[in-house]
Amino acid sequence: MKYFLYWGCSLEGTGANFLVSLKPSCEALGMEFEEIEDWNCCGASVSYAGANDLAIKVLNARNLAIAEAHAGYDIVAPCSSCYIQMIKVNHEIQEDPQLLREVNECLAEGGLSYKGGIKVRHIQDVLYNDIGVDRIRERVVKPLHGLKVAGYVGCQSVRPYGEYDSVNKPVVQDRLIEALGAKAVPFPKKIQCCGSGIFLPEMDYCMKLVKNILEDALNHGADLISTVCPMCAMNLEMYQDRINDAYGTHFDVPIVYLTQLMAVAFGMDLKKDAALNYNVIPPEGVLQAAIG
Amino acid sequence: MDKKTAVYICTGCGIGDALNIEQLKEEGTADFGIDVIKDHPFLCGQEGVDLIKQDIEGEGVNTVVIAACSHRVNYDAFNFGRDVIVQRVNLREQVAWSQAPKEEDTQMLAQDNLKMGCSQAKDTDWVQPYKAEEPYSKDILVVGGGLAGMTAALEAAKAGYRAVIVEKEDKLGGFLGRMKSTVTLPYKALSETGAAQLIQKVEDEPKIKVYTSASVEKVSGGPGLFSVDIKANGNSATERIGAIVQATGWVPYDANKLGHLGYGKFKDVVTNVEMEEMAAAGKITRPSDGGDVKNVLFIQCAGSRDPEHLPYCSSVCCMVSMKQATYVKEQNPEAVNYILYKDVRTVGQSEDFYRKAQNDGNVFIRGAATQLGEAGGKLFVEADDELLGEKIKIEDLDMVVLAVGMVPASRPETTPRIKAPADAAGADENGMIEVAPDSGFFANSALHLAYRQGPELPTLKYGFPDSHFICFPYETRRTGIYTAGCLRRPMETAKAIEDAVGAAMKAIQCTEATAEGKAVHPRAGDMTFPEFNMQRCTQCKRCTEECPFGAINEDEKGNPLPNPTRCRRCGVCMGACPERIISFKNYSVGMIGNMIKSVHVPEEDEEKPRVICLICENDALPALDMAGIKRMKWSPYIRFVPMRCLGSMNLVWIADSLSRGIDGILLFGCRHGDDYQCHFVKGSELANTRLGKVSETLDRLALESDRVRFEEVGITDYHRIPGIIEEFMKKIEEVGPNPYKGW
Amino acid sequence: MADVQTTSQAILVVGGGMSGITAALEAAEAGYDVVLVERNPYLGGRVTQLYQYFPKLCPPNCGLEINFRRMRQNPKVRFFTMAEVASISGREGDYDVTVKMAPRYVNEKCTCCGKCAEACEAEIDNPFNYGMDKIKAAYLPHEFAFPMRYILDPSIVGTDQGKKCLDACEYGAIDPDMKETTFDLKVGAIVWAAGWNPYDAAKIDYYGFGEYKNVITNVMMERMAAPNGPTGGRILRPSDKKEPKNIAFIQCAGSRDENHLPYCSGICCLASLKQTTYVRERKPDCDIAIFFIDIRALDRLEDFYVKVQADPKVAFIKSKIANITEDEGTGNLILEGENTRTGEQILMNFDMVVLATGMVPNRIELDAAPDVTHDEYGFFTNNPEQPGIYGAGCVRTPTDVASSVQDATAGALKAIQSIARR
Amino acid sequence: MENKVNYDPSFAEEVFRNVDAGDEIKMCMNCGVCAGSCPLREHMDYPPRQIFALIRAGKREEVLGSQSIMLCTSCYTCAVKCPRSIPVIDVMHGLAHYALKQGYVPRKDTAAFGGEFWKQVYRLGRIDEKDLPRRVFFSGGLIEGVRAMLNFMDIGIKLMLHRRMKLLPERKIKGIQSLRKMLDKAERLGKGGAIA
Repeated sequence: MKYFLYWGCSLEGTGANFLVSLKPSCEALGMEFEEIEDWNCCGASVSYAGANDLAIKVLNARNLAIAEAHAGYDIVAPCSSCYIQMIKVNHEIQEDPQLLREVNECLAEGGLSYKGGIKVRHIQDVLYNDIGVDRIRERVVKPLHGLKVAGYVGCQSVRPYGEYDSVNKPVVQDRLIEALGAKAVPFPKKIQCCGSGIFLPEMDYCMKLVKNILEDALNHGADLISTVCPMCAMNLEMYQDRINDAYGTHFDVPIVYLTQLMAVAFGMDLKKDAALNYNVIPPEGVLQAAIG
Repeated sequence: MDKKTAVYICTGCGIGDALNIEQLKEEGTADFGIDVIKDHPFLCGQEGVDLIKQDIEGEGVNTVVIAACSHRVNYDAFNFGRDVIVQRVNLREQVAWSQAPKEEDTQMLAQDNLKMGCSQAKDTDWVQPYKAEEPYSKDILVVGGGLAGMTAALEAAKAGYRAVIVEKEDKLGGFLGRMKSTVTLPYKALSETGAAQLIQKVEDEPKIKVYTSASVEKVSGGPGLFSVDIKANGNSATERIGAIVQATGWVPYDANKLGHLGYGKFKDVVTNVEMEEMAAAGKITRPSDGGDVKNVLFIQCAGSRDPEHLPYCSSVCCMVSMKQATYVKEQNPEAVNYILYKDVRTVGQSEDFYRKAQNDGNVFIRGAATQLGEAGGKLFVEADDELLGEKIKIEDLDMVVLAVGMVPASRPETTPRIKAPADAAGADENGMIEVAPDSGFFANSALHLAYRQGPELPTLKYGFPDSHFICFPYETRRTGIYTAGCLRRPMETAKAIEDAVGAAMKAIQCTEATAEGKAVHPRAGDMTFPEFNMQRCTQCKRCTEECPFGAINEDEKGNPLPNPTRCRRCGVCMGACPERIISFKNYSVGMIGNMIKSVHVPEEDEEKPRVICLICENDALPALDMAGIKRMKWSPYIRFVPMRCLGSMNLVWIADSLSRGIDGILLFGCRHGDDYQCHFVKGSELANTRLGKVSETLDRLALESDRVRFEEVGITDYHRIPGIIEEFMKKIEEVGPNPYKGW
Repeated sequence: MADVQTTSQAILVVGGGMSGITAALEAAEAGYDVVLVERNPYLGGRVTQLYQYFPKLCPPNCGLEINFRRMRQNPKVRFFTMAEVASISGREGDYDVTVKMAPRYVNEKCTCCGKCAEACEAEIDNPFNYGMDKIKAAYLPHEFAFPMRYILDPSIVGTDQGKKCLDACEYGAIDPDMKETTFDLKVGAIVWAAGWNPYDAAKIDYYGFGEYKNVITNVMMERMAAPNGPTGGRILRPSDKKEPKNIAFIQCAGSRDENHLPYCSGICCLASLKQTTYVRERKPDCDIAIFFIDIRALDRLEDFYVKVQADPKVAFIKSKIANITEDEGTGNLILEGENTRTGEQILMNFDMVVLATGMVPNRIELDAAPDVTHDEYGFFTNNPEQPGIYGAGCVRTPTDVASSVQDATAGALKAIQSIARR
Repeated sequence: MENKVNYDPSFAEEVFRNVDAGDEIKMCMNCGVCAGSCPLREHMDYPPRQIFALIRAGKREEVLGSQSIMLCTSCYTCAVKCPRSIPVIDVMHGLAHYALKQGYVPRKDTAAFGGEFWKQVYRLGRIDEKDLPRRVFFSGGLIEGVRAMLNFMDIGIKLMLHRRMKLLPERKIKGIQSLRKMLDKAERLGKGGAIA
């Protein structure tokens, strides 16, 4: 099955381990990816400070228009922020003909147009609904037996549209984790926001959110936390030292992408494919223990 | 007709295991002249039923005593048509399932039950339905020609019934005719009132006769037989009527009492009714100067939900204000409406209209107005904004609309006073006393009933002549008279229409049932009626005073004048009568007295007390069945006697029982008081009141007052029954045996 | 089995709850032939599962008893339980209806002696108590069941357990060979009074119904308070069967919410107010909080609101609760929200939570049916262009018992008019 | 007129007209579910519902100067629960955008971060993660910038060591010119206009 992969800016940088692990693990399941030619940033969630809403919509519509003009495959957006920005514009355009006209008026300035025919998908959606847990389970050669994973869903990968999972009690990530042979620990804070894109400027406030998430995961016995969002991964992993300083805690929890777990369970190379060496807090220990 | 009585004892469901059936057949039926006595292991089965049928057909049996399960089950199996009297005796729930098997006490209980049943069968006569000499009318009188009244008349006509509308104004329409628009299903936008079309339909309907500028001068008779005097435009007419729908509507709460909200002080403070009329007339302008209206503030619950004014919620005012806000915006799209509310109450699908009103940009503020004033020719309102958490001031208002509530047309301005009865407490120096709302003398004139108990329908506490029954909302305390629309309770137009249709249904049904000699709710279909043995009447007036439905009139000498078509067959009159002159064919003072007499009272030294429990057959009796089904156990010394209503309890039964050596009397009745459950409204309460007088009897017999007790037992109180009985039996034991035993 | 002869002068009433019973009886007592079909094995519908009515706090069985008596003595009404309408064809004055009857596996010979239940060892979730307890697979649906007759759960038919019941019955009332049957009716008008279902509270997933044991719904609370309920009338936390020290009622759980039911279900405010009195009666020191958006106590029901407000142990907090989490150790529930009157955050701990879930109408969904209209929420709309089928009660609008009765009485007259028009 | 809020509907009108999704707040029925679900509510001077109430009352200063409108993390927890389907996040972002345009700077750091973010999008078509923080830090001046930079040095180094921060030169997308034209047009056409 072929998809456009819209990986966005973060996956080339701070979220590189997501992209590195995503490609081989998903391709192993028969997915084929094509890049949207000359894609641009989605605007994430803070662009409002600089641009009006229409501009942010147009920004996303450009990517959709390019995709539509080419093969028209579903777009897979692994980054939650990219996903939400794109799917939101897509939804709104599809529901509001006036907005579609306005957007096209703007796109026309660059010789583009969009009809609204593209589907935007999250990577979890594709894995769960197009591939299915059975096929994933079949592909597993090194099941992650005994590994207790807190599947952190975050916000924007399921909200607000709930296209493929409950917005308040999501289960898809847990099902995927279980397909890899690991145990998905119950984890009420799995949908609590980590601070997302304003973590950096609002660090004092957001650290507490992350602290609560980490605490909840550990209290429920997690060995590590999995995510499907580069911002979540960044926020949860990179600030643990600071949180420890601020709150007197002792967090040292590995934060991995779901696709990294997949690559490991699929028996792929821990560095080249699973990109475990990209992680600042090393997950190798617990993972090695699981796969033996 | 001569009676040929057969007794059938079912031995199934554990009855045969618990009792000595042969002994029961012998001892339980002696003295009653029973012609056939049989038992069967499965009486309700085809074979058992056939056995009975054979005896009816072959032996000419016409009275059947079935000693088996509760009468509430297998009622269809044991129905042999109107010519065969069927008397059920409970040996299952009340004996086999709730008593120890094969005990002497259990056997005695079964025997007493059977004897009571045989006695009752003996005293039961075949029922002949009441048939008046005059022809019955099935026409419906509708008092009030507003939305509800017109709808009731039209809907009755559509079902083939003639209707007569009496409207006090010179034209039909009521408040509906004065409205600009309505809000109704599906609550997305304003709708036309449809008043003109409705009036046209009524006027074009040949089955409807309309009197305008008219009033009802007098209603006499009863359902099917009402004679209604109408005065219209100075002329008089008399109509023969089957049943009545009163739909006299409502009046707005008197805003003059709302001076604190500026009414009467500022010209631009108006009521929602005034606003509606202004809108209907064409344009909403400032009353003070005729100026344009831009900023309007609506004060919700103006006088409503306020213990000083109308404690209840008028339920329509939220939507009315939203509707009127729409008028303001239609007139001037730049207008700003503020709606100051306590709770927004748009129930059901009408929540959609709230959403519409919000989407239109109306400003909803939760809070209470604290002050209202004028500055520079404009009004201002100060209030507490509960959700902003601050005191606020809204200025530059062109108009303030007070959303006043609905007062039923039946409610008098001031509580009327009438001449007090001789022994009434609280009479003034002129012998006058305040009328209670639940009296027929309370409500404003609308019907002028020529009834002993007053000219109008008794009302509830705010003057609504509504029923107090949740599951039977159309019942009033005057048979064949139903209320509809906002007279009954404040309601929006959609509800008022349904209400009127329902009231028409009840009125039609009443005429049909009455013509067949049948009772209406709650003893629907009952064809018995009370007969008065006038020779022995002492004109004590208890029956005419106590009938909960005002069915009995009185001549000038105080003789009761029964109106059988008004009767609900509760038997309260029978219970009230000290001379025992009132009887039904299958229910009388003598019959119950004989049943009680058939209970064997053991000698004192046998140490087997006997208690008679008079039990309401609608609530307590099913509860007793349930206790049996649950296999709960209770004392074998108690004998249950079912009553149509505890209000039909006659004190003579208590006196006779006690003088025969019965040790205690227990009464199981419904809850009375404000939240009464008695479907004869007053029955349970009257029984309790009468019980107050039983102390005279007890004193006369020198007996302890503990021997007689009233217990409220609701239908779901079965789990309490064994406890209540146990506790009472303990008390009886403490008090000791009745000294009259063996007399 | 059902030998039902009707003519186009007869009225069919679909649904044997309060509305259906009322419509049937009101029409029958005016002299019309009525056939009533009810899906449950007993009549009475939802109200049989209520403990008390507001505002009088009286038991629904009292009014039902009167209605059942009306039905017992009126040959004009015939009723069928476990029966559903399968199809309707024709038009006003001339409908052909097919009714499908599910097998009860107990015939009319049943005397209600209870021997089958005694013999049966298999248990099923008790549907009458919303699965809060178990009942024998041969059972009387409830003590006040009308008609009073046992039923065998299909799961034991043809099994050893079914055989045990068969052997235990002395009256030949157990019939394992009973099959689904159908019969046809000719009627002139139809009253649709199929009632409602509680909104599936699990769909409001952030309240954790189905996940947290101590979150229950208002209909479950009714059963809990009833003496014949799963706890014998005691109000107990499902998790540990302890008496709660404090209880939260969450209003508009699903209602007035565009994510769930955009309309107001009309009765839930009063239902919760009523249920506070259940709690108070049993446990005078239990603290109660009612979380609401608006309290909707129409007309004289306001008095009841005022009465409950006077209870110092009942707090009214204006807030739509935003989230519930469970304290895993205690099973207590942590409620989050905003107190909109003070602007303060709510972070409160309760032993038990009652969700005031709303009403979902049962719409006409048949393989074959004449054109009937529903509004966007599934409520039946009486279509003046298509007379002959009339909605009554909660299928038309979410409403309380008194209004359902009022509406059903109106529905009876509408049906009579359809017949009169012929 | 002490301590009384004078209701002024003109601000609500201003919001309805100029703020993205601003007119949706008319539907608010003050249930408070938004405020109750917000992860940063304890840091907000006025949680969303209160913002709406202030707009209703016409408290312009309080709303446009509110910290809350820039504390939205865009988690959509409130939006998915709002019983009236108000897109609370769009409203908060719209208000923040409008406030900044009107010269209010409710949250300095977030405003700087968002502002630089957009500038970079406009300049490159993409975000350069090593460059964005630098620009944000230095937007408040050199000294502050150096201090902030040093403060984040550890994280930067760790990321670099783990191949998640590459020191490559800035790279524009190919179609940057046409993208800018589109965005320019959108800024002219869109509600509330662009920030000057």
